[in-house]
Amino acid sequence: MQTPLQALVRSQSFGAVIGVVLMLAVFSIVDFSGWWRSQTLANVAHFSAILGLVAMGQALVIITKEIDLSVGSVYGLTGVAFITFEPQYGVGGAIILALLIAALVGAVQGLLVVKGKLPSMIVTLGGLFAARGLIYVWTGGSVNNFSQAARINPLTRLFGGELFGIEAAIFWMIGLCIALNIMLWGTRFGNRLLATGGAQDSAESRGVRSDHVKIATFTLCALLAGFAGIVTLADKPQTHVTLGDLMELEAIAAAVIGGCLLSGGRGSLVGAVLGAFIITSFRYELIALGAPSSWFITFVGVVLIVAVIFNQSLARRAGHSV
Amino acid sequence: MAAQGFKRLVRRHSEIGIFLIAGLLVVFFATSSDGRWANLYNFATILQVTATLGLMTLGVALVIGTGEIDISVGSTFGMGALVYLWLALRIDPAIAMLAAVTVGGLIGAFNGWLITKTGTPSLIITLGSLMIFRGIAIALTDGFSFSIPYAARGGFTYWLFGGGDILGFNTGLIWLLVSLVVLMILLRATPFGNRLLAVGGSAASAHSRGVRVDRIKFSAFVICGLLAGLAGGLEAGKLGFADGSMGRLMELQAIASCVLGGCLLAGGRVSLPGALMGAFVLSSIQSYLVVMGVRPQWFILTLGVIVVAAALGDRLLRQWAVKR
Amino acid sequence: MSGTPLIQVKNLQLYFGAFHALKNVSLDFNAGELIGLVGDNGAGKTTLIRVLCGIHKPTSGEVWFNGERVEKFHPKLAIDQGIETIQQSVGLCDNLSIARNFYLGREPVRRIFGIPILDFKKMREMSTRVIREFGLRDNVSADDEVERLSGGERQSVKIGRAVEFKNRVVIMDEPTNHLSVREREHVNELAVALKEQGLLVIYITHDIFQVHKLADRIIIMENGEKIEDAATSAMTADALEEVIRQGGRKVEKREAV
Amino acid sequence: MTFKGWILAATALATTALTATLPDAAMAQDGEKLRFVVVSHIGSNDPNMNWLTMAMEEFGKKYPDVEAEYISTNNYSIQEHVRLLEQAIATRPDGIAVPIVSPDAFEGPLRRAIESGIPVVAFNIADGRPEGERIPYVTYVGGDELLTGRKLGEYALSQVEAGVVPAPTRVVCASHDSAHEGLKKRCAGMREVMEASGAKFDELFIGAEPATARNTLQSYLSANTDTNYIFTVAGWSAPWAWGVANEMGLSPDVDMEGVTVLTVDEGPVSIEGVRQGHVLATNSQGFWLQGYAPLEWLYWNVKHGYAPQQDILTGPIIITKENADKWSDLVRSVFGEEAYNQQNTW
Repeated sequence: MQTPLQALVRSQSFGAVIGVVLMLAVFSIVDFSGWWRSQTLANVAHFSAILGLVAMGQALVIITKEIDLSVGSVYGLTGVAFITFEPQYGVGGAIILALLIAALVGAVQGLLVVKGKLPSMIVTLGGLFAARGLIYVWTGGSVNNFSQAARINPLTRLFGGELFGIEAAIFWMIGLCIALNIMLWGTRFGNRLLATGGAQDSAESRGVRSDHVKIATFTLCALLAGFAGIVTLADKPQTHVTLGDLMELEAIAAAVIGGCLLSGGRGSLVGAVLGAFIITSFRYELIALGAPSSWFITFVGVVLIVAVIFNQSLARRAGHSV
Repeated sequence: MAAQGFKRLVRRHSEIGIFLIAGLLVVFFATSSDGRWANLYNFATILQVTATLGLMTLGVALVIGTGEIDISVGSTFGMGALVYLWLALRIDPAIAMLAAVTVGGLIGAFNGWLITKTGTPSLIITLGSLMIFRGIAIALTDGFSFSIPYAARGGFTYWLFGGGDILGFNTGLIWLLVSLVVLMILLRATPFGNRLLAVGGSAASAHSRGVRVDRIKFSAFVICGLLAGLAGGLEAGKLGFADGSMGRLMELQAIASCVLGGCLLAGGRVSLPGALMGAFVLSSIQSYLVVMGVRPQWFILTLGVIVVAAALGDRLLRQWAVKR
Repeated sequence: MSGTPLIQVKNLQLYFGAFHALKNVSLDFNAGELIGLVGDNGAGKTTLIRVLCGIHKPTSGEVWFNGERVEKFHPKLAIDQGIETIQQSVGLCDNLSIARNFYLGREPVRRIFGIPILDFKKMREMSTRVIREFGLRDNVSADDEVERLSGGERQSVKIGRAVEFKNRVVIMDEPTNHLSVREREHVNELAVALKEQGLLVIYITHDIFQVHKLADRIIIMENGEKIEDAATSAMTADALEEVIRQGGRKVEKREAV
Repeated sequence: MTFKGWILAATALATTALTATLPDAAMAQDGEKLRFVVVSHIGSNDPNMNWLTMAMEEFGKKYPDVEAEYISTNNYSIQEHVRLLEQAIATRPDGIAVPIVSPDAFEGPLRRAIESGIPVVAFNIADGRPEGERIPYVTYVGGDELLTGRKLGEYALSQVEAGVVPAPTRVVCASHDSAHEGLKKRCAGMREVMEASGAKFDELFIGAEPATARNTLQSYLSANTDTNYIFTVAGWSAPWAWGVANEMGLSPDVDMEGVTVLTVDEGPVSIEGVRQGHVLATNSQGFWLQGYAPLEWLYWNVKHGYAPQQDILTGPIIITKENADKWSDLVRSVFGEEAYNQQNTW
């Protein structure tokens, strides 16, 4: 048996854990009073939770050795659908319908990848454009408001409210992270998902329907992105057609920083959340230090490259061939 | 019998699909647009767009040929455009272009070096450099943009680098054609090309035959960067203007062009004329929607659907051809 | 056998991550010898020859070639030194034509304005001649992609290539896999012929009876170690097979504990 | 499905999609009709596009012999904008209305169009160079971005003197597109006035994505606690800025405490913000007129040879508590009661 420490070192998220520790240490030195404030931490944690939800879906897709570029648009489409459907179907109905749309987009993309034998990068690139275009066509450039009655609806509060002064999004993220971890490491489906990404041929030779696994994973990823959109808007129902713009880049970056390897079969959901936390924290700290905000994107790029190289060398040290 | 012959043709030439699509589209566009689409001025515009997108696409196709991918080209394009316009104002456009191409090459070398030294997936490294150089491009133009007044443009070298027309067509087209010929010779008729395709087909096999896989990949990234820098410079020369948004999202169009043109993302099979035709088809469709007055909301939706539909159509055509 | 061995391997160790693939292997190979390298799957045969042909760099230990110590390991250097290898799973790129595969890494060129342009005529003619010799179907041409070839035909291309560029050493890794009986005989005759021309031939197989007829010396590997090195005149094939079997049992016991 | 079946289905699908997207292709065949093209950078991601397209519809009702088309980029990009312009010129329209986003980049194609006899009216953004040097368009209809920032700043300072809002200590200009020249100019105008009054000024790129923008803005506000003015250079980002400040307990409403919000545009969001006391002031640059008047001038120019001697400024007009009700009525009458209420996202 491994000790918990050994298990941590060997886990795929170890790099992200080191990253978070280092980052917190550096932030404490350069900006102690600014960083360790409940206001700052609440702000960072709230957005990390939203990005973390999207990044977990992305991580699952990357573990199956595919990639999903459409998450940002799906996040936006689902959020816009939630707002737009609400007057007609009520909060509950709108959530279900919006999530159905997300699942549909994910399933169609999965089908095209698996049955059409197309590279997921191309399919989801098409999805990125198409879903964004749908938002434009549907809304004509302006998204409706969310009525006062709907804002205080218990369901809306359940997804977007606060509990003990902590945003609901954080609880949802933690809950889903636990559930998805159980799914990935403790169920048959999870085992097949890992096998599909690790060695598709071998998985298929053992009777795993890797096509079904992939379609399910794409659907799950889109659902998570869509759910993040709903959580965002239930909290702050003022939105715009650009909802989710460029979020795919941050989600992929978070998943990779968190230890997902594009060679498939390896990844960590906790790591993806930590990756989201790192990205969001950097945004805060760069602004706090007065750097021009366009440097943020440069910085994410640098962190991404450093993290992937670091994670890879960790994986190699652990004896994995990547 | 004819079908059999056609099957063989499709099997041998992966770019047949896109040429067919292009032919059909051109006929459809020309007949359905009442002369609005099919006129010399519009063709010149489409070809100018194809020239810069195409140069970028050729570079990406080479990288895809080695089994890697470069999605940083949009930012490289932007850096090339900024460097070119900044220097063209101050020194000569020829030197400015040299600098723009060099910067492109350096970005390519940065990508290639990281990818081959650390064995990291190129998608992630170039995603990182896409962000890095986009941020730098925006930071460089913080509060202003580079531009050359219309009246101040002149001289042979300015004309030569996209700043003028020849027979009604932008001079950028010359550079595209020259690059196409050079790269086709390079790819099909030199040892380098043979090794490049071998690396994409099976890196292990190429390695076992003594091919220096890392050097080949590195060179492909450098060439890709050079071409993206050149394309950026040409676009800046044409516009006489450059800002931090130049080339935004063009990397996605370039990759889509390659896939439409029959390049296999897994590597080893690329068609440069096909990739170029892919770029032409994308810019033609875009232009058609514009000249027909289609509401702008529909652009991006149509673009998404067409990219996937064309990739699917190409796939099905090839599946049919492989069936005996 | 006089003078220094052509290839000398001293205390070779190779790890893949935590996996110990070669355990302290020392061997001599002489020019004009045909050596059978035998062992079960996973014994380390292929790993060993992949070191010799430059694909893997050893973790420790020395390789000497023709009296000089090998410092850098790369297939290109090995090929330049005259070591030709017929690899089992790698060596051909499916996406390229036979002619292009044939010359991969050492393409003949003509210089046009100083630009090295492939000499297509030479590539086509030479490779066509060789593939005919190795009995490829008549409707296969040198311009066909390797993807279309059957397993045996692919093997023929690899063997033809190695023979064509033979220099000092030819290493054959399971060369008769996928081959028909007649083709197999042809390959075996070839191995002997190459040896008689003064080359070092290393013939890898797990069929001890087949190689015993051909080889001058048999080396048996097991679990990353050399467990036997004997002249064929000194041991019968049956005796050698017994060694392999014993080695196998030893391993099984070890794993059981 | 067989391969043929696939192809048939795909073709059928593509044809329906295309025909559905082509508005009245047959109408264009009518040779008598004039065709004007508006090539805009106000794209599908900008609710202001509605002003222009609605004004164009109104114009179409008045002049049924004119067909007016609106094309635009989806994101702000000069590279793409010039391409659209050239493609629009290629269709040989009878007139073009276009914002001169960058005089240098637009001069070439526009001069060619004008030389070939296509009249051009600039709208929204003028060629800022002196007469004689600038592109020889018929006229300019629109506001002035620098002036927008300046006038809003001046109004704010006047309210400081009146004791309505606190004096600015640090002002942040929250921009959603870091490459957009017009937005930079709005910030620059505001900077001029605010720095002259002794306040610190920052330009913050918040992005157009709502959640990211909120996160960025919140980070800025918690790092720079002396900030007490937020200027959002798009109307739709004003509620985000207000929401963030409100959540942080910074009292963003118009009062003597905490943060004061300024914004732009005459959309329902901006106007309701002013009316409900969330936003100190917004501005109108006369978007409706900018969609309508250029076409009118093109028409008069083509039909009767009219050309105005001067630019026609449609703004900026500062919208404050005093005149917001009137503006609200005006905007309701354009968008309709229901759409107005739906677009009010406060």
